[in-house]
Amino acid sequence: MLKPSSSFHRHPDRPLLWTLRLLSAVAALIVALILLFVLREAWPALHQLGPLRFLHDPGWHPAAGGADAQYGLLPMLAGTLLSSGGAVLLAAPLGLGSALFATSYGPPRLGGLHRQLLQVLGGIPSVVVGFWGLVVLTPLIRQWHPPGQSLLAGILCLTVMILPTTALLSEQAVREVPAESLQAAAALGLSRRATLEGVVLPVARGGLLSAVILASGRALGETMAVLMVAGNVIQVPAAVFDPVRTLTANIALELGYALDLHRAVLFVGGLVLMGVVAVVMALAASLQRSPGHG
Amino acid sequence: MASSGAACFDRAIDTALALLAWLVALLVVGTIGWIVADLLRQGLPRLSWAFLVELPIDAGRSGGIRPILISTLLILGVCLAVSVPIGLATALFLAEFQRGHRGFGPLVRYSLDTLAGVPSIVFGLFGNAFFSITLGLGFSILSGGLTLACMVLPLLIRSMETALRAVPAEHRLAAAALGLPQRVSLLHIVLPAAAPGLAVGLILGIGRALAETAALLFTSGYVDRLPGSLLDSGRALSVHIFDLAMNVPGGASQAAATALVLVALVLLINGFTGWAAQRWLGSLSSAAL
Amino acid sequence: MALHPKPVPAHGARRRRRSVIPWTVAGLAVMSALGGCGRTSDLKLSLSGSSTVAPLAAEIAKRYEASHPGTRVDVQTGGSSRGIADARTGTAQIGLVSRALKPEEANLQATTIAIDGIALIVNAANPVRSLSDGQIRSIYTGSLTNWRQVGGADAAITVVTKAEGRSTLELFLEHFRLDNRRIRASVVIGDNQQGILTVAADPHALGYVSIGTASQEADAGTAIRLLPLAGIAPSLENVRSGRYPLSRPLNLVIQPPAAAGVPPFLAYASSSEVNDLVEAQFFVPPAP
Amino acid sequence: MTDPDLCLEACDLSVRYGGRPAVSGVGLQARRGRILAIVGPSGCGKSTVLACFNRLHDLNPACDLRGSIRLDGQEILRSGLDVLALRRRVGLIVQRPNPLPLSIGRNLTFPLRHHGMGRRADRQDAARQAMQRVGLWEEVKDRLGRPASELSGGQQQRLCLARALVLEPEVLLLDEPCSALDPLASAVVEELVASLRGSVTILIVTHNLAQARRLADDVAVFWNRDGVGYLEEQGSADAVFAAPRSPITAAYLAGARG
Repeated sequence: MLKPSSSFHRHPDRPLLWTLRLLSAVAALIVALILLFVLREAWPALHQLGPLRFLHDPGWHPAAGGADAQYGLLPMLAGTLLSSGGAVLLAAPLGLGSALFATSYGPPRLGGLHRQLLQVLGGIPSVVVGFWGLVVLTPLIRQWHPPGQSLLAGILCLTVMILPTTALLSEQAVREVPAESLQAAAALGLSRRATLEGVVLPVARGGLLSAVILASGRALGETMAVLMVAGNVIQVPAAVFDPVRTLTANIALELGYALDLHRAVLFVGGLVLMGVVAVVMALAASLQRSPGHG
Repeated sequence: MASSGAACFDRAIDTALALLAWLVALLVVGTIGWIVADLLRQGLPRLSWAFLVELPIDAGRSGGIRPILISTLLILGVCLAVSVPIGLATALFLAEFQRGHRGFGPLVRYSLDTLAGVPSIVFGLFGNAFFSITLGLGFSILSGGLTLACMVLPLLIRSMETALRAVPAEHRLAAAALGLPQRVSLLHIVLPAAAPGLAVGLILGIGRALAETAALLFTSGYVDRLPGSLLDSGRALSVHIFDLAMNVPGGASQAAATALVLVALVLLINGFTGWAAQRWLGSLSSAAL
Repeated sequence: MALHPKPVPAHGARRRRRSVIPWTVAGLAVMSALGGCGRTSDLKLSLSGSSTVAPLAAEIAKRYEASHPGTRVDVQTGGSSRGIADARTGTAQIGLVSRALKPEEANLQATTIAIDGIALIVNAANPVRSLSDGQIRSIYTGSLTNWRQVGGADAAITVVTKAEGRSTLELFLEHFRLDNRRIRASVVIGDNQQGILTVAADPHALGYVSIGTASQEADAGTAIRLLPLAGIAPSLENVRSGRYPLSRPLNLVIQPPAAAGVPPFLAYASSSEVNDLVEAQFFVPPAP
Repeated sequence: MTDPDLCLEACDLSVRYGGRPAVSGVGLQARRGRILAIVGPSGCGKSTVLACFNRLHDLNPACDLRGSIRLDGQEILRSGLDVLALRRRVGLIVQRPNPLPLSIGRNLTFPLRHHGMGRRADRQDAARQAMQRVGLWEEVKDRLGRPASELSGGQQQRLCLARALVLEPEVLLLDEPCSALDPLASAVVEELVASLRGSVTILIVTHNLAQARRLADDVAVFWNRDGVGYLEEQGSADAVFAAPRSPITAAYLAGARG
């Protein structure tokens, strides 16, 4: 039997292919342009300070004059990784759960409503979420463990920010499971759990991973919400109740007031962030390629 | 006996899962409800028709948001007019022509994913340097829209590619066997079949674009006057909210009211997008002959 | 465009029209917007910089436009350093800067349009009514960590400070002769409003923000209280009279020589004609 | 020089998937207006060969083809051939009905439009005739606007047949068209195929030897050796069924019978 591969025609529609190729190249070009731009802005700092100072300097005092200046980025890198990692760890199962609710466990009517609500959440600006976090969430956390503005608050706000991405895309992925497969599973008398485990999750795996990848990118790049609730103290947190500063918050807090080398160092932070995202994506890609998929 | 035990276990797990799914749903809904209720409490008293059609007064502490609403729609229009064709084309290219794990396709995909993690403020600075200064567009709705287009591209492409891949291969096979050109099969069979999924991508992109603040602060700018053209600076709703909440003492309730308008706008646009996608799908499959 | 099926000749005319409607609407909107391109202003001034100054500058600009037909004044925001940089490169004719110029910026020319003071604030529930300069120094360097040590409740002090580079921070450090590297903070904030929200939400917080913003919020019922500094109440009157020790000028900055149309605007913005606008934004008009 | 009776002819046809040989050295002839049944056990490359006749293997980049296939004496494997025109002349029906995600009516009119039938009324006429030809018209004429996926399996398969016929193909490739259908629906489709004898050249892959006996004018028996499919024997149906030349064929037909 001919494999139903829908890929490459050996004689594809030439004009169509070239149009698509051209527009894809535009998309790729944008990435290159942005990378070049960030590199250009970061160059003075990389050139004058060398990459090691960003790792070794004990603190972050870029505005202090001359020899007193310190440019350690590590605590902020830790802040970024911990807050985003925490948020993804929360949002991924929540997203999957909400997708399962919308597709199989919840009544169909409620499922639609649920999706609508998530779409609303997706359109709420991060300032609003940050504002809510600062006024409502952090006082609650403070009662539990001061000072309230903390890694935990950052994680929770980030979770709220990326939840629409994970939930909506997970739902889309779960819906892609062919009805026949579900029927087949039902015909075998499999329980819903077994169907999920044996049919739904394997088929939807690629889509679910996609959702998590996009959400991770969003979490790593998110600025305002974290800025307003995470406390922004530059330190490697010892507990979830400690305040942290992320790379993005650092850029947003200081860029408006930074001059010359200080400004360039902030862009080095941006570059580091892009590096982190690239590594995360590479990991995800290798996961996607690993056996068991498809 | 063993099998009945396993069945029992299965049932128990199933119940637990159902419970969990409901719990998650309640949690999600509760959080959203909480945030929206907070906004309603603060903003609802300020909302009125006048709020939508008046000019802002006293740095936005009173008056309305008409110019801001119009600027927002124009920025969104520019963003979608640019990002949807490019995004859809790239998604088609990746989904239909680049299925392997090697070569040009994965490279594009990988770089786009990386783009998704660039903080929005860096997008803002890039847009400012490239569109506003290098291309000479200045602080304008055009610069802002183009910058947003760059920002939402990864999201659009990823989700649209997923939607396209979900279209069963048999459809493509059937169309090919009938001797239909690939162009026709993509445009008339694959795209409509993927329409609901494409709409999800579009909705995520629109939500992201409307919610964006930092990228716009440096590109479409801060001017709260009615824009005369796409080359004028115009303040977006999210920038207005940010300014009222962070820089204008006493602006919190106006900020909440503006946020409510933004949420309503998101709902409206999402509703329209979903409806249009269904309609498009429907129009193709229900025409009789 | 690719989203929509190719127009089909002689078939499905109804359907075709339907799918074209959104694009027609969008196109019309774009065209009508572009149509406005023809309308030109005789003179366009652009201002950019400090987010503290921007709302005030935008209000002044509106009034200036109304009384000077044919002139357009666009205000952009993004921070004091952006104001300096844009004024230098000519990206904007006028930079907005919320501090006095530094020695290395002596080649620029500043026009003060308002004065802003900086006040220490605590939560309204905090029984502490005043702190000495020494106590403040000790709290910010981490040698005093509990309100009990300064006559308050037995609770850890949440020390709120501003992010590196902010002009409020620089002024604060300079006044208390502190080194930023020795500051031990629990929360680092950006804009004033974030500081006010933080202190209002935390009964044990201590922070410092713009007096205008703080007194307006306190009057509106936000749970904060302004502390006197060296016995002088942080009020707009005391800032106006110069008795209050912690204040900063809000400046419009240009790189000389001034471009056409700029001097009249600078004169207008620093004149008494805009005093009501300055006060409406809770700043103090400069001494004439 | 060419036999005017000969419609489709494969010479020394070999197919490799990703370098692995799947079918080798097949030489097959289909005569005009006759029905050629292709039989043999699973995995001997029957469907693979069938799909080559309208170049559907082009869709799979891993698939590599050697040899020659001629339609009316014209080589169809050469590059530069108008593949789309070829596929219009050579229709394909697969095992599982695959209606397009369109309405019942548009499943027929849509391909017509893109093969240049300009007037809407013409298309509607052609569609109606094709549906009448497969006996579907009476069943669906009131719901032409409904999605094709709402039809039953047998109806869907007849719709696919009508969709192929509406393009007036010279050759029809049928890949186990009845195996997914119930006996009743299967009988209807089989009757239809029989009724096409004389007007269309038909190649039908089937596992059902009884069906092959009922339908076929000619028979080709495929076999596989070490996982590579090849043509064991071909000839007129009477000859092959009555007196198979190859012992393998004899055993297969006998085994299937017993």
